[in-house]
Amino acid sequence: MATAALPQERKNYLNAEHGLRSWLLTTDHKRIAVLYMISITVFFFVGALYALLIRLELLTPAGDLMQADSYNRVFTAHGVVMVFFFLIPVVPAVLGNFLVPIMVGAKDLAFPRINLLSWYLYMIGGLLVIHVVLTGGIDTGWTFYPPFSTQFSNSRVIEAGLAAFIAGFSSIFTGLNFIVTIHRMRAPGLTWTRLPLFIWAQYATSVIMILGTPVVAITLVLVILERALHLGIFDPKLGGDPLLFQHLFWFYSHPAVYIMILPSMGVISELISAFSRKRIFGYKFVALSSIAIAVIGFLVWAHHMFVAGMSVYAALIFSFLTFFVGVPSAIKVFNWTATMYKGSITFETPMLYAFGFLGLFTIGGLTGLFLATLGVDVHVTDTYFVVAHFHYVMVGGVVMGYLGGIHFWWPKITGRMYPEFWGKVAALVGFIGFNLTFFPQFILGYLGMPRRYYQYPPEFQVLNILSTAGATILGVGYLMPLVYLLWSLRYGEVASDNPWNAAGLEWKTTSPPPTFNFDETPVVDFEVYNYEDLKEIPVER
Amino acid sequence: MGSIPIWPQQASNFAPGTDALYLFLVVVSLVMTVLIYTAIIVLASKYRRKPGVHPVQIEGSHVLEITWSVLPMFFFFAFFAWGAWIYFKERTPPQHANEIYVVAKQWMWKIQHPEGVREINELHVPLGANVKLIMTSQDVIHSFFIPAFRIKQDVLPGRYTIMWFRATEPGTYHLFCAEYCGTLHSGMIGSIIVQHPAEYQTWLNGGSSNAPLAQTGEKLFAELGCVSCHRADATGRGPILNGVFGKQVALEDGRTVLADENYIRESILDPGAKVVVGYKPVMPTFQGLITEEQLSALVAYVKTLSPSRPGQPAVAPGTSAPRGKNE
Amino acid sequence: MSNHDNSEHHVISVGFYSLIGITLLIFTGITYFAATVNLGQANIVVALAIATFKATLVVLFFMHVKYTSEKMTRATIVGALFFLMLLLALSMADFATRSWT
Amino acid sequence: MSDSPAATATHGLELRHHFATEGQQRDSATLGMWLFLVTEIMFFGGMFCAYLLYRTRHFNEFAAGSRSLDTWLGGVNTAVLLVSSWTMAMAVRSAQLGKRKLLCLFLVLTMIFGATFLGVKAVEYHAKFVEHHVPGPYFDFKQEVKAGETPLPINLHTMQMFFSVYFAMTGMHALHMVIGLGLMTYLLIKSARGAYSPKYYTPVEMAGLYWHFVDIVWIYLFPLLYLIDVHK
Repeated sequence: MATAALPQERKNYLNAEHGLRSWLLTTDHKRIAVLYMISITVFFFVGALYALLIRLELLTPAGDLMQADSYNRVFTAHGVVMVFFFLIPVVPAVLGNFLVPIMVGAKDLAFPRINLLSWYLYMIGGLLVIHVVLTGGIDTGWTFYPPFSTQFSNSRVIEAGLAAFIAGFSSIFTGLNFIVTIHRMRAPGLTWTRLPLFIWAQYATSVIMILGTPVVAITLVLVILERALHLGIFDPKLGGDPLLFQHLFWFYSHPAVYIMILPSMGVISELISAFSRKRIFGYKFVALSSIAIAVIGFLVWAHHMFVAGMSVYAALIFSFLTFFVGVPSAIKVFNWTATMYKGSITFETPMLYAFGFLGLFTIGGLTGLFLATLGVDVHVTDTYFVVAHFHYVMVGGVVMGYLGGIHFWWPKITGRMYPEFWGKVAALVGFIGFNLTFFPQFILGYLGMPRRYYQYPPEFQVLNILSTAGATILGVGYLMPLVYLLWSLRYGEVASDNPWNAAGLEWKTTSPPPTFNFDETPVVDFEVYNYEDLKEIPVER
Repeated sequence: MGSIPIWPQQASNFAPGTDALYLFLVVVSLVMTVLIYTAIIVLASKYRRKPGVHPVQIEGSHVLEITWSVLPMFFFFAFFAWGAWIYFKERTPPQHANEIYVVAKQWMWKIQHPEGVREINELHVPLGANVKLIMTSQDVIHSFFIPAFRIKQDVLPGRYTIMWFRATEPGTYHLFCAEYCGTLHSGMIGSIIVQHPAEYQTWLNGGSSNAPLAQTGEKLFAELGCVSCHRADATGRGPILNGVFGKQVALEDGRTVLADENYIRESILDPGAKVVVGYKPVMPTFQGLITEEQLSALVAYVKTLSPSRPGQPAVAPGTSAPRGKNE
Repeated sequence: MSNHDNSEHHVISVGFYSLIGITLLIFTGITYFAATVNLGQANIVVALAIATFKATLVVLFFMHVKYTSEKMTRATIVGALFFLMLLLALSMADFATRSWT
Repeated sequence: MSDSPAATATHGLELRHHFATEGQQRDSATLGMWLFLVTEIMFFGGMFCAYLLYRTRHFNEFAAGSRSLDTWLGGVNTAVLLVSSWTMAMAVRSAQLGKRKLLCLFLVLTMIFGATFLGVKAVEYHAKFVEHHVPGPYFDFKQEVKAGETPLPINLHTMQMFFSVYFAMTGMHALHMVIGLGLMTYLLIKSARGAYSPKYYTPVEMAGLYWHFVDIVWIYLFPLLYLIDVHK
């Protein structure tokens, strides 16, 4: 490996400028990505703290740790923070921000100042939510269903709604920036079929952000207007239909789960390709399946409402359409698996996370079929079965993908390697802890334990204890990377420009990259994932 | 504490079917999971990096892509069709059923039997009889969930939602509110008590001395002055209500609607919304003037005016005499 | 890929802009008079048709879409309308078919 | 950046560092603006969805509510807004041709018309407040019935739904107008200082797109809110 002195002399985005001001006023997409990484990590651990409180309360059937009202505020805080301030932005805003311009060979995103604005909006929304949580909290659940949220809740719905609204605009601007960048700023020679699958995934995600987020934004505005000014759009007493809220809300919030999972799927494509040293099997199908998920994702929202009092005909339509979204997801899993065939596979930490993703997403996806099936959904909806299902997709899928990506691109982002041994241990601990936490919840759900209960009949206790025990292990699995990644910033091995000997434009620039990403605008005269052109053994620099 | 439970009790006509479909899904998912996990483990160990062995670049395979896109679809269609079939049955109450009115409020379930007995957070039902619940909420959205019956239906303010079941096992089962409804959401629980018909009858007789629901409705119908316009002959200013329930009604604006529970409800609360053809919109609204319980009674009464339609309790033989036009 | 120099500056004449403006005003009048005629259910259809015609004029000429060689702009508009229709149609699929049994 | 030496020489500040050419920059801005308008379409789309549902469900109340609105003021406002769209289009044209004074003039005119619209809107809102047509505890509504007409069968509770929809939709629209006026002010200051030229007038063009979009929303709102049932 190179001597530690070398990157110090090289100008890169981290040492180009110094001081807090140079960070808070930066328009460099890489610095903004780092800002996001820090703030999102904080929000993740805030959300995780609430998860811990939930699991502690559920250790016993009685409501002994908290009052009912406190518990309701705790799970709402967990949901709001995790959904709006962690899951939705995490991969696009951190990895996407850092990598999209580099992967398309651009100097920056199309609108760098809007990108910075996105981060500020995210922070304003986030701080507002923290403020709400610290000064009374909100008890509606992250779904804000009226008429509870509009007329009955005595908590701070308006501020929380406003916070989600502001965070929504952060997300809209990120999506807008990505689409324009991918369309307009690709390097010469970089055709659509030469784009990494991560870019395809980010593109599909951005489409959803653009189309879906404004709908939930106006829905939250209407809730706020009803609460503050008596404009009773959802008020049954005025002839309003509370189900209208649910339709508008899920029109965004179902596709929003694809906002969360698609970017992670993009990460997994990169990881599996890099550590199998192979072009992704069925590149075009994987790329188009991202777009298909984005489009079909908008046709299925009302499967959240099969018992909500919806029309039977509409339930039929939505159940039928929901199955179609399973197809592109299945295509991805099969193609990733097939990529390993005749590969040359190694098992570094990012690859372990990719395996974890495959394992957990498979279960998460398959249990989604249960919820699409009308007869079964009636029984399991609003129970812990649903909770388990979406945690398998959201936590098992999104977080595994994010952590895999963070480890993979850590040398590029920071110029340092993470400690491989601890990385592998953490990946393993996380996987085991995760399954122990959430698998029992499938059984709990089928037994009939409803969501959002802080006390429950005693026969559910054993499974709840298992779940809480698992959550402890899972917590360790998440704390470990925090510790050793911070450690590596100072003591980690200095990374070469391409430590994985991986394909992709991001590995052709220095680690960390210079402010404008490339010293010379790259000309792309090679196919994507061109592992046949790369030498087998990493070249020492 | 004890052994880990993995299967809920089966106590309704819907439970076996739902469980069978669930098992089918579990088996298919298990097979898929095992296949994918095996493939990953086998491929990962077989093609782990070895000196001198180079990866083979493969573009993909259209045959494989189409196979693994289309093959799952057959399973998906099977899940869909089977699930839809169960859902249809759940959403189609039988003609003959014990009709029980449920009013939910933060945080209790108020139940009115047609015989006049009222319960809170408890629902007694006879074994083997069809029971239809006509449910509404006074405040926020709740959800009536009986895990042992495998059924659940949200209960909404401002309208009725319907669910039905036939209990198949005597016993006491959990009733949960499954839609988050505020502070004591997890306290909004109760019991479904399934009794043998004879026992049930004894329980009914030992219940309160309230008049049957439809009778209460009839009294209200007179007290509120409904009867002065809605007469049994064509002399009234309002439409004749006899024989209306369950029929298609032609409206002033050319539409027709089915006269179901929600239509009667709406006609009382918002009479101008769907005016029957040939009548003037002169009826005042009763929104805010009567309670949900009174509304239930009125609806129950109007239903008894359509005797050809079996809206009366038709519980298992020997449990209850047919009521209705016995006044 | 980066040389998208296809946004030529197309300058529309004052006369043509004014023509469009006057057409829009005239059709506002037509909207009103169409509404005063009893067409039953067709009133709303006529009103929306006129509004859509006016909106199309604004998009094509005031917003220069007619003169742009940029395919993405048109794709974007069509895409947005498609998803808007999806929102309206699929939610109405519920509201319009509530009665059952 | 050396692709367009002329640009760097005369308008170096306008070409931001990360774009290769001015064309790329302009195209990016245009695409970005249209994507933003997509979000605006979906934003208003949520309210149109509510409108569609409640109009079909509570047609009588919507008809009665619509008649209580001042069609004359609504029509005038439509005209005012259309004229402001024309002045905005002319402002963009002036920018294209590099006529700075005309640009400023048309921006001022657009602002005047925009402000007129908001003024008329305020008059209408005021009337609604006075008549207790604002949803809430003080809501009241009496139908105006001309001789020989039968009043519509309306429900006073449901009546508030029309006004809820009316205030939500027109309020959001008015908010967009206010933001538009802010943009115009910014453009006016910049163009008075000569910031725009035939080579670089993207901000004017983008603000124009926004302004026209807000106009289009009103083109739909006018018949949908004011002209529901005027023929009876």
